[in-house]
Amino acid sequence: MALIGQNIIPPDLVAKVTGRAKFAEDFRAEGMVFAKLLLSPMPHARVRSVDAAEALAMPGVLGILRADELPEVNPQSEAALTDEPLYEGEPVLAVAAVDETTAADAVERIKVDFEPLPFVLDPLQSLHPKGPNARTEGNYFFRSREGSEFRTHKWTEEDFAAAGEGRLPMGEPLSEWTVGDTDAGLADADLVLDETLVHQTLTHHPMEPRSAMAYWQNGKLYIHTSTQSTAQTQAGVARALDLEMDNVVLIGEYCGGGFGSKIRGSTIQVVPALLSRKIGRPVMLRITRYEESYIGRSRPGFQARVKMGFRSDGRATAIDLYIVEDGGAYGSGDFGTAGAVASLSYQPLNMRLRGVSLYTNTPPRSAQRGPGGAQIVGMLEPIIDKAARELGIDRLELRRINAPDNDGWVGPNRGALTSAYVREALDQGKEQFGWEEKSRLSGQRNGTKVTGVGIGLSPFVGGSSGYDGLVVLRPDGKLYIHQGIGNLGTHSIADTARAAADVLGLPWERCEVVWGDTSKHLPWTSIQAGSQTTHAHTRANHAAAMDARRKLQEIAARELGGSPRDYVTSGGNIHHRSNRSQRMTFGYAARRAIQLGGRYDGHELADDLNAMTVASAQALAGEGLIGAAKDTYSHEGGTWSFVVGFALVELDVETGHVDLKEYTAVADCGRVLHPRSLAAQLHGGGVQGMGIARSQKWVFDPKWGVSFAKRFYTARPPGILDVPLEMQWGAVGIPDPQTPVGAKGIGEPPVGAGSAAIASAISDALGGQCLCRTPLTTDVILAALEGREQPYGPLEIHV
Amino acid sequence: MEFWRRAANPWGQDVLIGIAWDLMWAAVIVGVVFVAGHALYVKLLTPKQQPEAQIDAGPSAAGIPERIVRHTGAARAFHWLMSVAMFVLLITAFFPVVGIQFPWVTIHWIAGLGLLLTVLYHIWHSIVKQDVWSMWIDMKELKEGTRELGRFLKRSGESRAKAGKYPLDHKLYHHAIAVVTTLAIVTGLLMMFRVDTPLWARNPYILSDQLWGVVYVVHGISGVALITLVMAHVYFAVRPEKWWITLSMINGFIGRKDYLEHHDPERWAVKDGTPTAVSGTPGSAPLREGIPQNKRSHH
Amino acid sequence: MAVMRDMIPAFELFQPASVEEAVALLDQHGDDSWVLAGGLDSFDWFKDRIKRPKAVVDLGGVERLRGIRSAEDGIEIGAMTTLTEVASHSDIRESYGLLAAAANQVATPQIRNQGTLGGNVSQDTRCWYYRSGWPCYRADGNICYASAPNAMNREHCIFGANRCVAVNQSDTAGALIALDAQMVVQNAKRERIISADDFFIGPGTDITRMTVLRPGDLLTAIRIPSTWAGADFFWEKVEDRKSWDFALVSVARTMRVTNGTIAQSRVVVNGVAPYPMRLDAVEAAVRGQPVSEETAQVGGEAAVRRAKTLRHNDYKVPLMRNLVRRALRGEAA
Amino acid sequence: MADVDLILDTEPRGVSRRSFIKGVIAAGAAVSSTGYLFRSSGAFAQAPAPGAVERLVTLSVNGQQRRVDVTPQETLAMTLRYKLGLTGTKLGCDRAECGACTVLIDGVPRYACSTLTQSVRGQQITSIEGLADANGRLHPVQRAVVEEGGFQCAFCAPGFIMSMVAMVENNPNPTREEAAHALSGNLCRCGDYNKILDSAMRAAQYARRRA
Repeated sequence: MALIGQNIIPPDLVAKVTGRAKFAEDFRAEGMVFAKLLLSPMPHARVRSVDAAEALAMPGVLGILRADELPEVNPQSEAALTDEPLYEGEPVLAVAAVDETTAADAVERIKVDFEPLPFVLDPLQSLHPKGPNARTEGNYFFRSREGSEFRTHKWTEEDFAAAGEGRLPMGEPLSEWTVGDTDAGLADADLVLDETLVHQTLTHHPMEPRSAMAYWQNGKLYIHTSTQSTAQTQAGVARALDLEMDNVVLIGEYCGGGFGSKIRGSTIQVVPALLSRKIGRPVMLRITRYEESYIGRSRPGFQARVKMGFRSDGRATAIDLYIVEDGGAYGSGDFGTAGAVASLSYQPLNMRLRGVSLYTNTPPRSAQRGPGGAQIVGMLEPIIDKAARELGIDRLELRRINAPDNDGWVGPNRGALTSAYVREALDQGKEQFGWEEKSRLSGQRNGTKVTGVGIGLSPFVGGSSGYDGLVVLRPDGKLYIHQGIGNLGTHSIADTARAAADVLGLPWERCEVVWGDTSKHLPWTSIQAGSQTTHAHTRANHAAAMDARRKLQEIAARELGGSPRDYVTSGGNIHHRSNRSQRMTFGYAARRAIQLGGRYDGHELADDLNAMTVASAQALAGEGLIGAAKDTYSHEGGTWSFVVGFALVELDVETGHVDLKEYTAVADCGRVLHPRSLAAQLHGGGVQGMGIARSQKWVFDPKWGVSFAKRFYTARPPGILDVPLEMQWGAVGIPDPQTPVGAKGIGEPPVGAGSAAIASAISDALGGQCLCRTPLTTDVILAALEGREQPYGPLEIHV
Repeated sequence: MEFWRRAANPWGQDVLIGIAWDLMWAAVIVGVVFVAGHALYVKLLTPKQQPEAQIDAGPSAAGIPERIVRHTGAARAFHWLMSVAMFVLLITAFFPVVGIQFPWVTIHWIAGLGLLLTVLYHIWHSIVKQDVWSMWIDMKELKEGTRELGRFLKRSGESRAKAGKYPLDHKLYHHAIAVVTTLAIVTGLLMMFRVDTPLWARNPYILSDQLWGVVYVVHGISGVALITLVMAHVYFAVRPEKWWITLSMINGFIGRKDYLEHHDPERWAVKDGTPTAVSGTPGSAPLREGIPQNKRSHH
Repeated sequence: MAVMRDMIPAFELFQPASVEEAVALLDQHGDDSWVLAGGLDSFDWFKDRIKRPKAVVDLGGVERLRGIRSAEDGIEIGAMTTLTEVASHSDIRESYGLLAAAANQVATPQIRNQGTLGGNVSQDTRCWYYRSGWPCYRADGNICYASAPNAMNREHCIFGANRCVAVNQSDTAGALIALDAQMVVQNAKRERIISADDFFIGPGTDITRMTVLRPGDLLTAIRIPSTWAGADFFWEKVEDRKSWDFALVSVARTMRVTNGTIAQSRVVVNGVAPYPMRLDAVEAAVRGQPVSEETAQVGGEAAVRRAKTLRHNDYKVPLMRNLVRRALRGEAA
Repeated sequence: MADVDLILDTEPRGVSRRSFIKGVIAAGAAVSSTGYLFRSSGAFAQAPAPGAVERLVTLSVNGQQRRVDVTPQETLAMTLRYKLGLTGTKLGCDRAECGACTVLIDGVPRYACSTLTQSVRGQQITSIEGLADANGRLHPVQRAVVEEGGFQCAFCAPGFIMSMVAMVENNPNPTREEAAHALSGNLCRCGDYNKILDSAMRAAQYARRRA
C-alpha cells in the first residue's frame, strides 16, 4: 500500500488555517433572521402558561415556536422544546426576530408561569425509599417486548444501613450479568480489594457550539448544522421532521468538535428548521456557551463499588463491580460498556457486573469519547496499582499478566476479539517511556515536589462493518471518493479514502474527496462515533474500489483482449500484467464505461446496497465509471483497540498542585493509516483524559438544582499549560486480520488512557493512596496530604 | 413612592425581600410633621391655663407630701437600658442605609437581644411586682379622652379632667410601642437564623423565600414605625410642660404641685406620704401596683 | 420576565478624552453610569444582562490614564495601563518585581493585553451565586446563598465573612498592598489619595462594593513608593488551571533581611477573604526573627489562626498556611 | 431594500439621523450586511445623548477601510462576523475564555468577543482572513501549521494562529514553554496541543529565517 501509513496534508487544512472553512454559524442566507431560546430556570417544572403577547408585539419580532408545535416523540425521548423541563436550562420555547438583540429582548419579555416540581441531582438520593424521582412518572424507563414504561426503583433502608459510612450501598440492581462464579473467585483470592469510587459527570464542550441555520426552498429543507456524521444526520433530521430523505439537504462540511455530542447533529437543530417553515425566513440559531453546557451533552458520572480478587502471582481471580450511573434527564447506559471494558482489560477468571442507571434532573447525557470505558479505566487503574503494591509485583507487569491477547474475551457472552496486542503495546511503551528508570523516580522528593509515575490501559470498540462505499472514476481520470462521514478533524474523510486510492494504485493528487453536503450524493455511512469510521470505511471504500477495479479490468479485457484477471492498475492506468504497453488510462476507461452504461456507469447497481447509496449512485449514473459496493468482508468477533498511557507527574506536597510532566501513549489499533493523525488522536484524547483526572467538573447548588459549571472557567477543561509540554506516542502497528486494510478505530481509547495514567501517577505520588474520585483537584489532594477531612463525602457528586 | 423591595429568586420567581427605604424617610417625615404641628399648635393656638396657686391651696392638698415617688430605681434603670438598646438598634439599622457605613450586623443583633431581655424583665416585673391593670384603658377614660381631645382642638380652656397615675395618651402610646416592638423582636428572632452566632450556624432555608419576605417586611415596617414613635416620645420628653414627668424618670419623684395639678387622687391616691403607686413611665409600659383605683375608696 | 443571558442590552457609550470629561460624565449620570476600563469584568455583567447601565464611560481614550511614569518617590502607573505593560515594564521588573509577577499571572495573554491594572484591582467578586444574578446581600437582597448548609463554597472565604462570604480574587491587589501602593481617586469634587490597604473594603463596611469607589469616583493612578524598591519579593498563586483561572489562594510578600534576620516584611494573602488580607500578626511575629524554617512555621500558624471555614473550603486553611510558610522561607518570587 | 426601510424606521430621531441615513445609502455594502445584528435593537429607540458615540464608523480591517454601522454595545467579533462577512473569527464562548475570536489590534492579540467595536476605531484590525497575501500565498505561520498537519476540528485554529503570529513577532526564538505561555489564552478541546506547539515552534523557525 503506497498511501496507507504515510502522512498527508488533509484536503481541508488550507481552508481551516485561512478562515475560509465555513462552520454552521458561518453561513448566511438572504433575509436571514435570528432565533433565541427560552430556557427553564428550574431543574424540574411544568409550564402552566405562557404569555408572549408583549414580546410578539415588539417591532422586529417574527414569531414564536412552542413545544406543542414539534413532531411527537416517545414519552421517554428528548424533544427540542418541552413544556415539562427536566433540568435547569432545558429549552422551553424559541423566538425569532429580525436581529439577535431583539430576539433576546423578546425572550426576556415573555412571561412563563412555571410550576416547580420535585427534583433530584444524585441517583443515590432517588434510590432512597423516600427519595424524589426525576420524573413524575418514575426514575427509570423499563424496556421489554411486552411493553415499555416508566418505573420507580428504590432501595431499602436496610440496603443503605448495610453499606456503612462512605461505602456504596448495593441494593437491588436493574441490570446484572455474571461470568463464572464471582464469590468463589473472591474466596480463592490471596488479595481482595474493596473500594468505593466516584467519577464526575462532565460536559463535552466542543469548541463549536451546536448552532444551526435552516431555510426552505421548493419544499426542500436546507439545513447547515454541526454534525459528526453527515449521512446519518440527514436521515436523523428527515425522521425528526417526518420528511422524505431527499427533501432534506444537509450541509455540514466542518464540525467544530463533537466527541459524541453531535453524532447525528443535535436535538436542537430542528428548531431553526421549524421556525423557518413557520415564518418563511431563513433562521439562524446561534447557541451560546451557556446553552452548550445545558444541551451540549455530557459524560454520565458513576458512583461505584468494586471488589477485586488477585492470586499471589497477580492473576485477577474475580471482579465484582457495582455501578450506579447518573443517567441525567433522558437516561444513559454507559455502565454496560464499563463492565465490558473492565472484563476485557483484566480478563478476570470470574466477573459480575451489577448496575443501576437512573434519571436525574441534570442535563442530558450521551456517549462521550470512550463512553463507560474512559470512566471505568480511570477508576480501576489506581486500584490495580494498589494491588501491585500489596502483591509486590511491578505495576506494569501486573497489567501484562492480566492483559488480553488474540484469544481474549469481552463481556457477558465472553465474546471473541478480532485481535488484541496489548502486551506488545505495554512492552513498546515500557521501552519508549522508559518505565524502568522512571518508576525508580516514583516517590522521590525534590524540595516540596514529589514525583509520581502511572500507567493507564484503555480498550475500546474499534469498529463496525457492513456499510457502503461509492467512488466515481471520471473522464478527467480522477477518482472521486464520496464520503458520508462527517468532518470532525480526525482526517478520516481523507484517511479512509486512501484505502480506495491504494486499491487502484492511484496517486493521491488524482483523488478528490467528496464530503459534507448531501446534495453531492453520498453513500450510506456509519455514524462517526464509537471509533467506527476508520474500520467501517476503509472497508467500504476498499469494497467500492475493488468494484471499480473489476469494472476497469472488464473494460480493459473487452478493449485490449485477454481476461480481466490479466489486468492490473497503477499510476492512473490499467495495463496488462505481462505487457505494460497494452494499457488504457483511467480517463479513457471512464469514457468507455459511460458508453457501455449498465453496471459500468451506475445505471445498474448491486441489490445489496442501501437505498441512500442507490439514490446517490443513480444521481451520479452516467458521469463516469462507478464503483459502488457494500462492505461484505468477513468480520468475526468484536474489533477492539487498546491504548496504554504512561505519565510522570510532580505533586507539590504544600499546595496539592500537580504538574503533568511527561506523557506517552502507545496504541494497538491495527495498521496505522495516517501517523500524524493517529498522534493527534492519541495525544488529544489523552489531554481530554487529563482534564477528567485533574480539573473538569460539574457543580450544582443542591437547594436550587441550578448549575454553576456552565462557563469554561468553572467547568475547567484543560488549557495548554495544564498538560505536558511534549508528548510521545507509538503504535504496535500489527494489522487486524479481520479487515482488508488492517486498521482499527482509535477515537475513544486514548481518553481513558490519559485519565487513568494521570490518576495512577497521582496516587503513586501519594505513596499508593487511592483517593478514588475524579477530578483530583488541589483541595482533594491537599486534604489527603494534610490528613484533614476530605472536602466532599466519598459518594458526593457534582462537586 | 416604592413600598416593597422585590426580586427574582434563583428560579426566576418574584419574591418580596423587604421594605423600600423610602418608607424610612416617610416615617421621619411623619414624625417631623407631627412634632412641628403639635409644637406650633400649642404655641400659637392653645389658651393659657389657670394659675397654679388655686390648685396648691385647695382642700385636696391635705396630707399630700412634698415629693411623691413615681418611678422606682428598678423601673428607671429598665427604662434607660431599654432606650439605649432602642437607639443602638435604630442607629445600626438605619445609619448604613443613609450612607454612614460600618459593620453593623453583630451590634444590631446583640442590641436586639438586649432589648428582648429588658422587655422580658419588664413583663415579669409588671406582672409580679406591679398592677398590670393600671395600664388598662376603661370606657370612662376613653370618653374622657375624646372629650379632652375635643377641648384641645376646640381650644376651650375649661379645666381638664385629671388622670390616674398614667394619662390616657401615655397608655395609648405604651400599647402602640409595645405592639410594634413585639413585632420587631419576633421577626428579629427569626432573622437570627440568618446570622452565624456562637450557638448555631446560619440557615436561610428554614423558611421559604416567600415567607422570609414577609418576615423582612414586618421587621422593616416595625423598624420604621419605631422611628416615628421614638421621635414623638423624645419630643414630649423635652417639652417644658412635660419636664416634671421627664425629671421623674431621672430622679424618680414628682412634686405635690404636679401631683395635684395633673393627677386625680381618686385614681392615684397618695396615703400619708407614701405613694401607693410606683414605677413606670409614659411610653415604656409602666404598670401600677396594688388594686385598680376604681375598686378603691378612702374616707 | 424570563431569564436571558446573552446579547448586551443597549446603552449609551461615551468616550471622553480627559479625566475631567470622564468625571463630569460619571457625575452627570450618577448611578446609571458604568466605568469601562478593559471591560473584561464588565462584559460578563452586560452579556448576562444582570447589570444594565444606561451610560457606559469608556476610558480607552483618556491618554493621561495610560502609561508608567517615575514619580518623585517611586513610580506612578496610570489606572488604564494594561497588565501586559505592567508585567513587562523594565523599572517595575527591576524594582517592583512582585507586581510584575502578579500581573503576569492574570488570566491569559489576550486578557493581559486588554485588562488594566485599575480594572484588575477594581474587579468584582466571582462568587457564582452572586454572578448568577441571584438576589444575595451583595446584590441588595437579603440572603447569602453561598454560606447556606450544603452550598457549594469551595472557592469562598475563610476570613472576614460578614453575611457575604465571597472573596476578592484580584492578583495584583495583594502585590500593591505589599508594596504600600497609593490609589489616586478622582471625582467631580476632589482627588483623594488612599492607601491600597484601605482601598479594599469588606462586606461589613459595604456589602455591595469591593472597594471604596462609589458611583462618580474614578481610580486614575496607582503610586508605588520606593519604600520596597528592590526588596526581596515572593509571589505565588495556586489555581486549578494554569491559565484563565482565579487564585484559590495567592500570597504576595515583601521582605528586607539584614544579616539573616527579617528586618521588615509585608505579607498579603488573597482569595481567602472578601478583601486582600494583610497579615499584620504574621509581620509582627516574624519581625526580628531569623529567616528560617522555624520562623516560617510560626508565621504560617499565625496566619491561619481564627480562620473560619465553610462546608467545602477547609483546604484553604492548610493551603494558606503553607503558602505563608513558603513566603517566609524567603524563596524567590 | 427591506433592510434600508428597517434601518430608517428604527433610526434615532434628531440630528445624527440624517447623516446616518446618508451614510448607509452611500455605503451600499454596509446596508445589506448590516442586516444581521441590532437592526431594530433598543439602541435605536433613544436618541444618542450629547457626547455619545456616532453610529457610522470607519474601521481599518485587514488593510482595508470599511465603513460600517456599529451600535454602542456591539462587540468586534459581531461586527466582523455579521457585518463585514469575516467569519473566520469564531465565537467559541463569547466570554473572553476560549480565544477562538482572537484578532490582532495594532498587532496585539485580543479577544474580539470582548472588545467594543467603537473602541477600536482608527486602530489596525487584523483577522485570520488578513494573513495570506493578495494572491493567496500563506503567511509563514499558516504554512508552518499546514506542514505540521495542523489542527483537528480547527474551530480554534484561527484564534490560535493569530496568537502564534503575535508570538513570532514578539519572540521569534521561543522555548517550547514560552510558546505554550504565548498560546495559553486559546483553548483547544480536541486536545491537539502537542501538534499546535510543534506548529508554533516551526512558525518561529520561519520567522527567524525571514528576520
